[in-house]
Amino acid sequence: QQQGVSKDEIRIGTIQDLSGPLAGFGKQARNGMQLAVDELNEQGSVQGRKLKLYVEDSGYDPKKAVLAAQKLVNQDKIFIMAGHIGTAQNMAAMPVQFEKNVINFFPITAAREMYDPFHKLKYSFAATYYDQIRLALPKMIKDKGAKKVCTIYQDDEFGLEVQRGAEAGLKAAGMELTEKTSYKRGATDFSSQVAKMKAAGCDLVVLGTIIRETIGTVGEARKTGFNPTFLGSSAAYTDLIHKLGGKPMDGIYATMTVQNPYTDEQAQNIRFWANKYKTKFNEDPTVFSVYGYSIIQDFIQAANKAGPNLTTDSFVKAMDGITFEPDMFGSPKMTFSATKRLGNDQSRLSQIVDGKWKVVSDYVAP
Amino acid sequence: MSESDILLSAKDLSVRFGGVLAVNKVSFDVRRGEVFTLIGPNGAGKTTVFNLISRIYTPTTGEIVWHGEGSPLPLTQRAPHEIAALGIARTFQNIELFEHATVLHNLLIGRHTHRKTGFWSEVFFTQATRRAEIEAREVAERVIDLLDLQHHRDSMVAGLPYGVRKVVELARALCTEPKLLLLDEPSSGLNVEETADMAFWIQDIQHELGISVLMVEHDMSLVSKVSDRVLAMNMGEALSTGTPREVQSDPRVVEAYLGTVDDVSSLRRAA
Amino acid sequence: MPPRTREDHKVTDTVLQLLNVESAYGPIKAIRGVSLKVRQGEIATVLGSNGAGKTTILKTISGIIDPRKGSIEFRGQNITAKDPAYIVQQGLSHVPEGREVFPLLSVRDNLLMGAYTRKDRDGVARDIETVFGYFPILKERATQDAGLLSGGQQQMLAISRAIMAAPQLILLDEPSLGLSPKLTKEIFEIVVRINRERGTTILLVEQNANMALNASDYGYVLENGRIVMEDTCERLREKEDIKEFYLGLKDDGVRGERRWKKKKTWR
Amino acid sequence: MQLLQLLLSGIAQGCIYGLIALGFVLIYKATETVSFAQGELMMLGAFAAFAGMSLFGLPFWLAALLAIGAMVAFGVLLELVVIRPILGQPQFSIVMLTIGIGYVARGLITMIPAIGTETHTLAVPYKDEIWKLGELVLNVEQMAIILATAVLCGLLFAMFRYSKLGIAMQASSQNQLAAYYMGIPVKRLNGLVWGLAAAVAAIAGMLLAPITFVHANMGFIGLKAFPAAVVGGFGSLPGAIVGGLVIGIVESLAGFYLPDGFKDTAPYIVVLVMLMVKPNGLFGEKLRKKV
Amino acid sequence: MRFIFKTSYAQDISLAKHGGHVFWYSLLGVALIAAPWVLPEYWLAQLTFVLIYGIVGLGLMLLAGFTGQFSIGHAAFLGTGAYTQAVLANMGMPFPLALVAAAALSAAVGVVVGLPALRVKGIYLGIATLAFGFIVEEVFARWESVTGGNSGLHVKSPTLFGTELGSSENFYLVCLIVAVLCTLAILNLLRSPTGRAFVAIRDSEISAQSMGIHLARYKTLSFAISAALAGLGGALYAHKLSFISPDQFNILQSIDLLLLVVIGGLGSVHGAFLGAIFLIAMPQLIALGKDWLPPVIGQAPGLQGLVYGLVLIAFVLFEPLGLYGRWLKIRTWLQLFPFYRRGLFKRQKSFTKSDRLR
Ligand SMILES: Nc1ncnc2c1ncn2[C@@H]1O[C@H](COP(=O)(O)OP(=O)(O)OP(=O)(O)O)[C@@H](O)[C@H]1O
Ligand SMILES: Nc1ncnc2c1ncn2[C@@H]1O[C@H](COP(=O)(O)OP(=O)(O)OP(=O)(O)O)[C@@H](O)[C@H]1O
Ligand SMILES: [Mg+2]
Ligand SMILES: [Mg+2]
Repeated sequence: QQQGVSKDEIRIGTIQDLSGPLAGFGKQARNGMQLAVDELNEQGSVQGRKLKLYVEDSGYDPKKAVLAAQKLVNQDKIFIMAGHIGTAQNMAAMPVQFEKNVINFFPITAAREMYDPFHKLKYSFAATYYDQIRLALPKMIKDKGAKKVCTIYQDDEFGLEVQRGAEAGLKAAGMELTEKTSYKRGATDFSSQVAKMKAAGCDLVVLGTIIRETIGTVGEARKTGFNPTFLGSSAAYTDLIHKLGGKPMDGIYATMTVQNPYTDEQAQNIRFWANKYKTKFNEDPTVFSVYGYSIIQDFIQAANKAGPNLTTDSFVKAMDGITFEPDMFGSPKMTFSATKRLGNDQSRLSQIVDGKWKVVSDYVAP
Repeated sequence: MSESDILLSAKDLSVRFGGVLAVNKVSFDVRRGEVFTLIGPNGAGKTTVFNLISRIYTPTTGEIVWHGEGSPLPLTQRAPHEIAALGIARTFQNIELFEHATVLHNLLIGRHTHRKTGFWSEVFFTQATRRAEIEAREVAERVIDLLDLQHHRDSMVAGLPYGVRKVVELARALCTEPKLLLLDEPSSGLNVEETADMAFWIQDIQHELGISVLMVEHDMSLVSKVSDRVLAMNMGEALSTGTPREVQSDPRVVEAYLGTVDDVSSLRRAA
Repeated sequence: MPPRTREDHKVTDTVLQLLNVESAYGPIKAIRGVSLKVRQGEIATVLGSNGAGKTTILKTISGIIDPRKGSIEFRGQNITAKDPAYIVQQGLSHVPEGREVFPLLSVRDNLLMGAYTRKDRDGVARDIETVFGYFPILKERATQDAGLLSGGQQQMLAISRAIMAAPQLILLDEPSLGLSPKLTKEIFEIVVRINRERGTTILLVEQNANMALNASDYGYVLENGRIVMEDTCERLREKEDIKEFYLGLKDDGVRGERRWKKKKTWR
Repeated sequence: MQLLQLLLSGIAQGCIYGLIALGFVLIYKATETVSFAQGELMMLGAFAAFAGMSLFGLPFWLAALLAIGAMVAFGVLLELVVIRPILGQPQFSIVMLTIGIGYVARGLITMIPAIGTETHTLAVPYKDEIWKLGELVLNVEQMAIILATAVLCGLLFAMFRYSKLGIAMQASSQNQLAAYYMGIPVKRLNGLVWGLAAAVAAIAGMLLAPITFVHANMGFIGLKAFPAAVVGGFGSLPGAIVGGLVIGIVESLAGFYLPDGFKDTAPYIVVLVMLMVKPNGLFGEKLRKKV
Repeated sequence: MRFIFKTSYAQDISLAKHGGHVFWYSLLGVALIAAPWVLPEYWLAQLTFVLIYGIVGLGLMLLAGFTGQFSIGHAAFLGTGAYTQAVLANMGMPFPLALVAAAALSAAVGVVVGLPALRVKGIYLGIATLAFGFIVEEVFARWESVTGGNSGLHVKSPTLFGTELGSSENFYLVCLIVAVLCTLAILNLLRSPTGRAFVAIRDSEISAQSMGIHLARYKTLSFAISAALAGLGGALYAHKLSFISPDQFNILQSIDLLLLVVIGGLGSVHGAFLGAIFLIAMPQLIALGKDWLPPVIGQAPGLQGLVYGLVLIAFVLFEPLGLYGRWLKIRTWLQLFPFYRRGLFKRQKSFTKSDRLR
């Protein structure tokens, strides 16, 4: 008997940060997932089964993530864990899941550990920060004719991945980092870091920053008359950057995969989706809503492919050789196989132009 | 008086706090087996002398020498916690008990300097530890008996009346089995009857337990009853030393400390 | 002046009246049904041995402990279980057992806090000078932290602080605690003076029964939380029991007996 | 020049710490508790101002005044509802309470749909303005903080030193029982203290908002203000400012001249060194019980 | 009400004061031993965490509840133990040996932290330990060659003589044994001179000193024992989580630990475990409870923090003595039944005095 799958129901578990530092993202991801689940349940089913979403709160704390995973896996008996947010949280929760043969499906973190080292039950969809920057940076250097590349990064796994990506990208271009500086999560003052980069004469700065830090760094730089090219990762690709940062944010670049779903978007289907989301949850969708939404969409596709006898094994089999076509948000095409567990490592470049993100390049292939 | 008679001697003690010269060139000896009393007006520096002996303060000048056993030992070079181990125990003017513990517990803490067990034997609570505990308890019980504290043995100190706490403090000091006992105003807060008890206890401590006592006290009846010698202080300086009677009749002491009119019924006439 | 009796006061009214007051600390009853009266302009005293509940009575009056039963009236107003701050504002001040100064405030600030409920700045300034007159050492140490004073000096400060409130009624809990014999006498003189000059009513708790009975007009004797005797101080002084237990006037033969204590009963 | 600019931004950042530390010291001086909720009060103040400006469209100054007023009311209410009932219990209970209050405040704000989980800006009139002094860049937002810190510190200092109220607050923290005996309305004063602390927090929150933005977790910056308060000596108001400056400057210089990672640990290293050298901070007096 | 007729001093010393104790604690022991066979896996995992946190709580209880030294950086010791264990276990050191090493190293770190405690008190000590916690966390993050830095570290499952201890049942039993041993050790300490010295320091340093207690030695000792227990807990924690990273040992963890001892009941050994139960069960209860709430509230982010805070506040307001205090009252009530008098547990008015003078 497969846990989490009954005659008419599939139980999906997810762990989000609903009370910690990433509560905003966690909530949006959950809403996106819920939207997709509700849509499916209204319109039909997966092989006669409705979906049921079990959400737990980790507060971005690995210990709580373990406890939550234990509850989902052993108490709620979920079939699959989808869209779990946070690197350390996933790392801590995965052993609990794997012990019970529960798949870790498309966690919302762009860390390489989500597919590497290989495990039968790991599936990842997000181009890693490492790859994003590694691939985007050489192109950026060429376009801008940059001579001195620096980086400022958050002093944790996320920031380090960006910084490593930058180093790898520079190596490809035969260069080295001129200056690297870091800050601790939650920092609000970046003056000395900016001063350091300014003193080093950097003309391209890779931002291993998220939201407030991006704005803080760029803002401080603009004030002190330091105007290099800024390149951020998909973590910085959110509408908050220009909403909060205002004018000084114009011109910064970020890598991304799915487009931000502006409610007044040109593309009609995105606009329609965004407004639906807004009606349901009374707030604007963001890329995290899209992540959540897409994860469930992709799950549905795979589960359908697995056929009426849905088990962990049949699901894994179904994921072999599956292809997820680009969706309306512009995600890249993803393929999986028995050994390839990252859907796609490519990303696009966006730039803030007149207070809004604009896609400025197609997927950068290696 | 021979050298060996002296238990503790203070020479030229001075200590200054900012502008206040709290103790100024005070010298005295406490002899073995005697009750030696410090008297003096408020703020004369009596408690400060105690604090110097128990190393809470360091004297600006002068020294204190302990003639407990073996060669004389300058106390000023000892750390505060070593004083108790030498055999000097004290009570405090404002009562410093371990409030959130029972009376018995307080007394057992008094046994600390006699601790025989090591850390690991305590962790495993070996037979030796058990024996040591029972031994400590026996000593504590003897003190409880002596001071009539049976009734309060298991009460929390925080709830005891002022007078009982004073006695508990004395009991705790006795539990260290000291050679010299420093008592800071043992009778304050006690009524006449209780003060009389205190006098008996002090005499018992002196004669039966063979402990020397250095005492600060304002109740002259108690002072005359128990002290062998008295030192009167004023403004940090020693005024005179001698038997209680001698000192009490010293005009300077009367002037500064005792007051001239002795008839309390004057109060009624003041109307 | 002939000894005053209770009857003399018939006309003057009662300042403080306790009726059947019962207070407890958790399960321990400290006073059980205490009733007492303090009349305008008199000095009343409560005698009792250790743990009899004297302090508890005073604490109950000034609202530090809420009584379980009974009522307390101050100047015709029911102040049972009222907030202490409110009670003090009605004109009552308390010299607590064990000094209780503000250790990190200067002596002068301590005195000012005593006058917290007063509005008349000039009066306060005058009274500061008055208490400095009573206790010159306080003037000398006016800027020193009160916590660094000697025990007796703190006691002087505590008494002065209560005087600073210019109250109708002062509760004094062992004012002579830790004072030199000379100062003890002076304290009682001051108490009597304040009583006579300002007409301040005083309720006094004191171990030094001799002093207390001499200074006071009326006395109560408390045993185990109950009032067992009350009378004018004149008459109390004459009672044999009082002489024996509180004034220490008895032959040594009787006292000697007590040295042979009964051996312990526990074990 | 480089050094000067670094010092300048260190001072500005230091004033932020000092400003928050003022709140800690205020509560500590008046009640001897350490409030872990000060950062959250600051956050609430900033949100209140944000609500005034964005939701009700008020002009900045009006919104600011209203926010301060609202926070004073909130502080008083807070004291009334949760702190007063356990007044007199060991101080540590109250510290725990403030931690609880912090959780609740963060939780409540986060729960507000569409607002709580987001980051917002406060459109202060002087936003993004800079003054240039030769090559030096002066940030108006930071200048406002420096000014406000100095003024607040002066006011609070005067209150504690010279006013009867301020002395009474200290008195009731040193010996509550005696304060009651003196007729000091300890409870009412306590309410006042919390109101004041909330006001200081609101001011800090609004001044900080342009720099750190308004979001549910903005109060965590308070963790850096603790070292500031300790370096200065916890019970001293000028100490809080000086401590803040020390921390700010050290941080700024360490960030520039020392390897990565030192900037964020520098305040804590400073505080440890400080406690080794001067256990009571720069301005804290050495206290010892007299027995 | 039970009246115990004592016949020897030894009776006062023994851990079990009367037959009832023996009976109830044996029952508890049997239940705990039987747990792996009767409890569902989820609950067993919870129980394991309770034991682990109970051990850590025991350490902090000794420090805060009995010695009166508050540490706001206890997660640092937890982390030291966890990393030591992880590194040693990954190197193939046998489980018990690694455990001892983890405890020892944490104790050593505890001694270092104890040093400022000799000079500073109260809030200053709190901030000193807080600062120390931050620095240690930074060390975990920076010392990449050993700790794996921010990427974290995987921990091999524990083995003893070739036997896997990693399964939930086995590991639960391991935790149970360690917890019982630690508790006994602490109880023994508390009834001997060392424990009394701790209490003395808590209540009055000056008179502790004048009773001959070496303040520096005992404070350091208290820190060392406390840290060792935290380290032991950390070592078990590392295995239980099998993945550790620096941010698991941050200030929030330290505050959680403080909450644990306060809610459990400062100054009681029971309190450490009751607090641990609270700490682990609370988020779970909230998670369970929120399914019952209307989705607008139940699904709102931040709910967990809110409820957590509210419960904490309620605790401090209504039961400042913690869970253990509440238990004592219930027990007394039961024993007195039906003679319970109102006002028996009425909280007395109490008044604080400056902590700055101690
Ligand atoms: N730590 C200190 N700092 C400043 N002054 C102090 C300190 N300790 C004592 N003094 C001062 O030294 C003087 C002597 O104080 P001490 O306590 O020895 O008096 P005492 O003789 O015991 O008086 P009492 O009979 O009132 O207890 C007092 O004036 C007191 O103010
Ligand atoms: N905080 C407390 N908790 C529990 N019991 C207390 C407390 N305070 C006093 N008691 C008890 O109440 C009774 C009366 O105490 P109280 O302090 O009123 O006595 P007293 O007459 O003032 O004694 P003393 O002369 O020693 O000052 C005593 O038996 C005492 O044990
Ligand atoms: Mg003295
Ligand atoms: Mg009394």
